[in-house]
Amino acid sequence: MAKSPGNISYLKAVPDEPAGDEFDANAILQRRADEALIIDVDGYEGPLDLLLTMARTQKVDLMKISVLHLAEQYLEFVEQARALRIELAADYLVMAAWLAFLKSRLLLPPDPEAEGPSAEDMAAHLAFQLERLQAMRQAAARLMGRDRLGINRFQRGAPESIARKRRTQWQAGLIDLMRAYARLKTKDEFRPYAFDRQDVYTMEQALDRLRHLIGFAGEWTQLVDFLPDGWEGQGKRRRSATAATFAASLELARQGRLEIRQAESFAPISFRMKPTTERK
Amino acid sequence: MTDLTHNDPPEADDQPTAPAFPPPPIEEQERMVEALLFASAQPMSVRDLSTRMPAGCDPAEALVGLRRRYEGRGVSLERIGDAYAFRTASDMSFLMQTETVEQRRLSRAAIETLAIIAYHQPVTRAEIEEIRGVAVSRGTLDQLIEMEWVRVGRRRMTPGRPATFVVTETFLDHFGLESARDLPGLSELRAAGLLESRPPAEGLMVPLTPQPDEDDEFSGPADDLFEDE
Amino acid sequence: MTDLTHNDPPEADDQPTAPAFPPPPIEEQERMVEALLFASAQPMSVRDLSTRMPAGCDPAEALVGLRRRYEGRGVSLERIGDAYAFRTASDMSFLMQTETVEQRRLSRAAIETLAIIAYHQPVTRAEIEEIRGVAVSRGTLDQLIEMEWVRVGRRRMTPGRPATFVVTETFLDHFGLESARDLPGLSELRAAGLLESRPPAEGLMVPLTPQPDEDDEFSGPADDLFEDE
Repeated sequence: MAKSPGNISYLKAVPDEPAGDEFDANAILQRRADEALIIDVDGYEGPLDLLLTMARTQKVDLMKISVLHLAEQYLEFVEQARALRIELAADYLVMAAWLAFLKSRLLLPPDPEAEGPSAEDMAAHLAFQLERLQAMRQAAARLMGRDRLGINRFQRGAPESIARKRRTQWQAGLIDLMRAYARLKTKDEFRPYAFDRQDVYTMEQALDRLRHLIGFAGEWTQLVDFLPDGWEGQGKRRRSATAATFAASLELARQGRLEIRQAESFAPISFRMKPTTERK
Repeated sequence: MTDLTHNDPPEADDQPTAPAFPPPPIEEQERMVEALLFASAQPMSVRDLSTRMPAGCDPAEALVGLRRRYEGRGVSLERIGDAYAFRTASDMSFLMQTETVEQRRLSRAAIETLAIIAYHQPVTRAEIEEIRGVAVSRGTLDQLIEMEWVRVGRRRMTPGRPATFVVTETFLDHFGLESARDLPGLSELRAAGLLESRPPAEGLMVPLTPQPDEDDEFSGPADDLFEDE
Repeated sequence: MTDLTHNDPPEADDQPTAPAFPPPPIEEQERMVEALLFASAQPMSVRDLSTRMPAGCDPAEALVGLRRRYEGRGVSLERIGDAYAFRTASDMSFLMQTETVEQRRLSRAAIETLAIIAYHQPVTRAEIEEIRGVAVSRGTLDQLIEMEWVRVGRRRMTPGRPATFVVTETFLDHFGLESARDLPGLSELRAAGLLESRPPAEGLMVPLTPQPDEDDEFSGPADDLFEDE
């Protein structure tokens, strides 16, 4: 862009730089700065930032700036931008409208009927805002200039890590032990296998045997004859086998495959296969 | 930073009220604090220390003696908010080129936003925008939060319950501040009235328009500005 | 760095020939060494130190003074090979670990296995499995052994010579028993309401598996507990 923005004398490239003394160099710098500004309004952080930059060209304490003059400067800037067909962001235009209003209020004699803040209040608040923004910028600079960690101050280069040990403490009391054992013993009562398997003849075993043998027992045959080899003697083994066989016979009778007969109490028990003709 | 008091005695809830053994002598406690703080790169609070030390110890008292011992040394015992850490003395920085940590570049907006949060905390986003005269982009705050220099504080009890922002202990550590009260020039700024909550009168607000790329609920100058906590 | 030109006093890293400025006082050099060693991630040799310090400094001498200064402190200046570093004093190492104690209940498998061993010791794994009716995982026994509540006893003089398990003194301590004989018997369990009152299976008195070689007519809490080593 070769267009010169003309005589916008208040704009400077770097807000913090004091105005140069040499006339020529300054003029060139000034023009470049003006171009840069107009072309890149985005370089300013909004209208307040631009106003602050303008205010600082007044070279007075911010609290004593002429808000009227500032408003005029800003409005002139907006006009110049328009003349150069540069589109300004909406907020710059809103600010321009507000400043135009402020300017008119400042120029006219105060209207005693008017409501709301006086023009002086508005101007004072704008000055306050500019001063506050300026103060925050200076504070930011002072903050960044402090002795910073990792730049001027350092933490321990080889920190020693804290070892984390996890220890598990198992909880179990005598009562837990007793309960566990009691549970096992209670379970045992329903699980005769658990002890002395050798002397127990189970109903399952007896059922298997009976199912197989009953086919051959067309005639009444005594229970003892069904006892397996090695279980017909006396004592625990015989009692277990007898009980299991009897229980198995009851099961088969319930299924309708076998008949049971006993002449009288304590008389021998006999079985035979249920005749097929009577089956339904 | 809600509470910057210290000197809290060892937390009662962690300490058995009547320790079975008398606590170690204070010189020994100083050694323990010295070892613990030396070992840790991060600041440790009195509470952190006391949970690590034997019952009945008084790390706050040990810290007083230890701090004195390191006065004028090549490393100093710094207080950072409620916590303490050893840091190299700042006048030794000229020796430390090799240790210098590459700092993340912060935009001008980020630096200004950080300063505003530090000096005005707790401060809402709308207030930051009012001070800067420009909308604060989400990314700026995100960056400061990600760096753990800023965190979200309590919500304001005003319409909309806006979140506030405050600076963190990491911020204090980074800038070598004992507390947010020690920010440079804080009292002068306050005396000049520049940190005051000055409610802008009606029609007096300098206009502020939202950035178009901003998705959130930003609604121009909010009416909840300048509320005191 | 092949060419050792001087005339640049602060940079003459190897040959401090006639420095332009007198070296800093030794106390200041101590501070420098202190800061450098503190901030360094690695131990530093005298040579490392002298390249970082101003010309004319004598880090070796500063180290002597600094080392003395840290004698008996919570951290000490240690020599590691030909380099130096700060380390936590060795008697402070207990502070450098946090132990979290986790209370956990024994699994059902573990407590049952333990109960069987306590009541039936010495007992083989096969016997435990027979009583529990399920396989005992290696992990369960390992856990009990690791807890030092169970140890391996003598081997059975039966085919395969299986190992037996017995309970330990630690077990007795934990459960407040003088001997395994003090374990409450079945009648006491029943009196305590822990066993249902139906007629007990005579299981407790019955040998688990026939042990032809061993005349262990098992008689409740065994008589032969704590076989001598």
